[in-house]
Amino acid sequence: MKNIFVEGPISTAFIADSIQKHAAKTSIGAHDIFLGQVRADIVNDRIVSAIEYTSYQELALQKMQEIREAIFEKYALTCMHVHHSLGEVKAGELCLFVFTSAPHRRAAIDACAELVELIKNELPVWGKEVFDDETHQWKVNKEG
Amino acid sequence: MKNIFVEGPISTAFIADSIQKHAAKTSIGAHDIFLGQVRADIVNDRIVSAIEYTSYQELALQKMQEIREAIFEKYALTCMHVHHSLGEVKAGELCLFVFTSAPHRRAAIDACAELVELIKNELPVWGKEVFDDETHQWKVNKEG
Amino acid sequence: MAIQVLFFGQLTEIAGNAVGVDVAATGTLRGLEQELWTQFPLLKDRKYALSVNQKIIKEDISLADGDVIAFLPPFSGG
Amino acid sequence: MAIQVLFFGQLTEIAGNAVGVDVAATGTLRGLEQELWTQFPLLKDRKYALSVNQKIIKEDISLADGDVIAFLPPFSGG
Repeated sequence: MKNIFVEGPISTAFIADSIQKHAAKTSIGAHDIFLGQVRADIVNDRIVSAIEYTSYQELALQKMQEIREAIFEKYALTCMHVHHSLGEVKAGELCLFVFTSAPHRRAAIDACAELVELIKNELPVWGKEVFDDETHQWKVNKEG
Repeated sequence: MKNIFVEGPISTAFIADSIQKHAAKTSIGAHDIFLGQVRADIVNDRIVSAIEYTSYQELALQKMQEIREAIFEKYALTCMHVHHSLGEVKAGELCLFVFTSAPHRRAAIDACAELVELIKNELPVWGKEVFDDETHQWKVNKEG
Repeated sequence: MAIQVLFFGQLTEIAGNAVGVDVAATGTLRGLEQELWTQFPLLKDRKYALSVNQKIIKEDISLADGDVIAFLPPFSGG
Repeated sequence: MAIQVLFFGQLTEIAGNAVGVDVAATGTLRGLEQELWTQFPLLKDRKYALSVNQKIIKEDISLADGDVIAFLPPFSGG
């Protein structure tokens, strides 16, 4: 089973490298990439300085495998890559990288959007929003 | 008026740098990126080795300005960047980079998808598909 | 029989990361849940799903020795 | 009066990149189009839009000295 988790933030160098690797796949005409970035939200005068992510990894990887198969079944994709941070990701850093590639744009775009929803709704991952005064609250995922 | 055109292919280093520049904008929670890549399509035993792009630039930049304003009007975006190649882009190289950022994912994803359609349908840009035997045909944009 | 129980997300603040529970040989998932409500009263009012051996289980089922149960509060990845 | 005419995409293979055209002082866009069809007969069967001074124009309009007309075949960017 493919591991989607990386320790800490996702670097832009890693993203560039991932894109570059697809240059040899010349049946690809379209890539779509979604990136999640930690927001410095303000809650009652406290500012979110980081999110700490934890997961039930065994269940998450199994669920991700099911999602992967369902997406490949539904869309004419050439490939799909998902990376999610664990541990601390500071405000302004990247915590999620979803990457779909296909011969034509419709499949890449639709698959990427659907993957993002499935990852947010179905993967057992939890975010703890840590404030600048070291208090925290647990992140709640909402639509959009 | 912002120039969206770059000579030759779009590099992954340029993409990484563009993403990195948004780390300081900590109201952003979601980025969506669309990348167009030149496909090595096969037509009657000839393989597309490159696309040569030309544009009516004065009209294109004016049209892009209108598109930009309409998209900012319609979606709660933090920023939007579009880069399109001119001249030769070889198979496997990137010719289009559309990048939207927003506090929440729905706006970034929907704006990016709409921008890609508008760019393909409304910008005066033409692609000449050059085959490996040096013959060519003019690219035709289809849905998806 | 010995059952391992895992807690995630905000539930770790109520119950820690994991506890081992010894339940009767005829134990069921909902019976175990009730036992844990007694042990950690704040748990009862929280929203969560339960998994048994990495499968989300909505109904009641019988437990077997060595089963791994997890309390999963609403997911908030991404 | 002097009008500049630009051709793009596949139309450059019929008419080159640009021509200067001298039209009567009462010239119109559709009149100019007809003149160019005579000059470049293959142009007539092609699909294209016309712009005048960087605005797409669908109807007929009067032309003025110095106007820039462009023949724009279907776009294929991206």
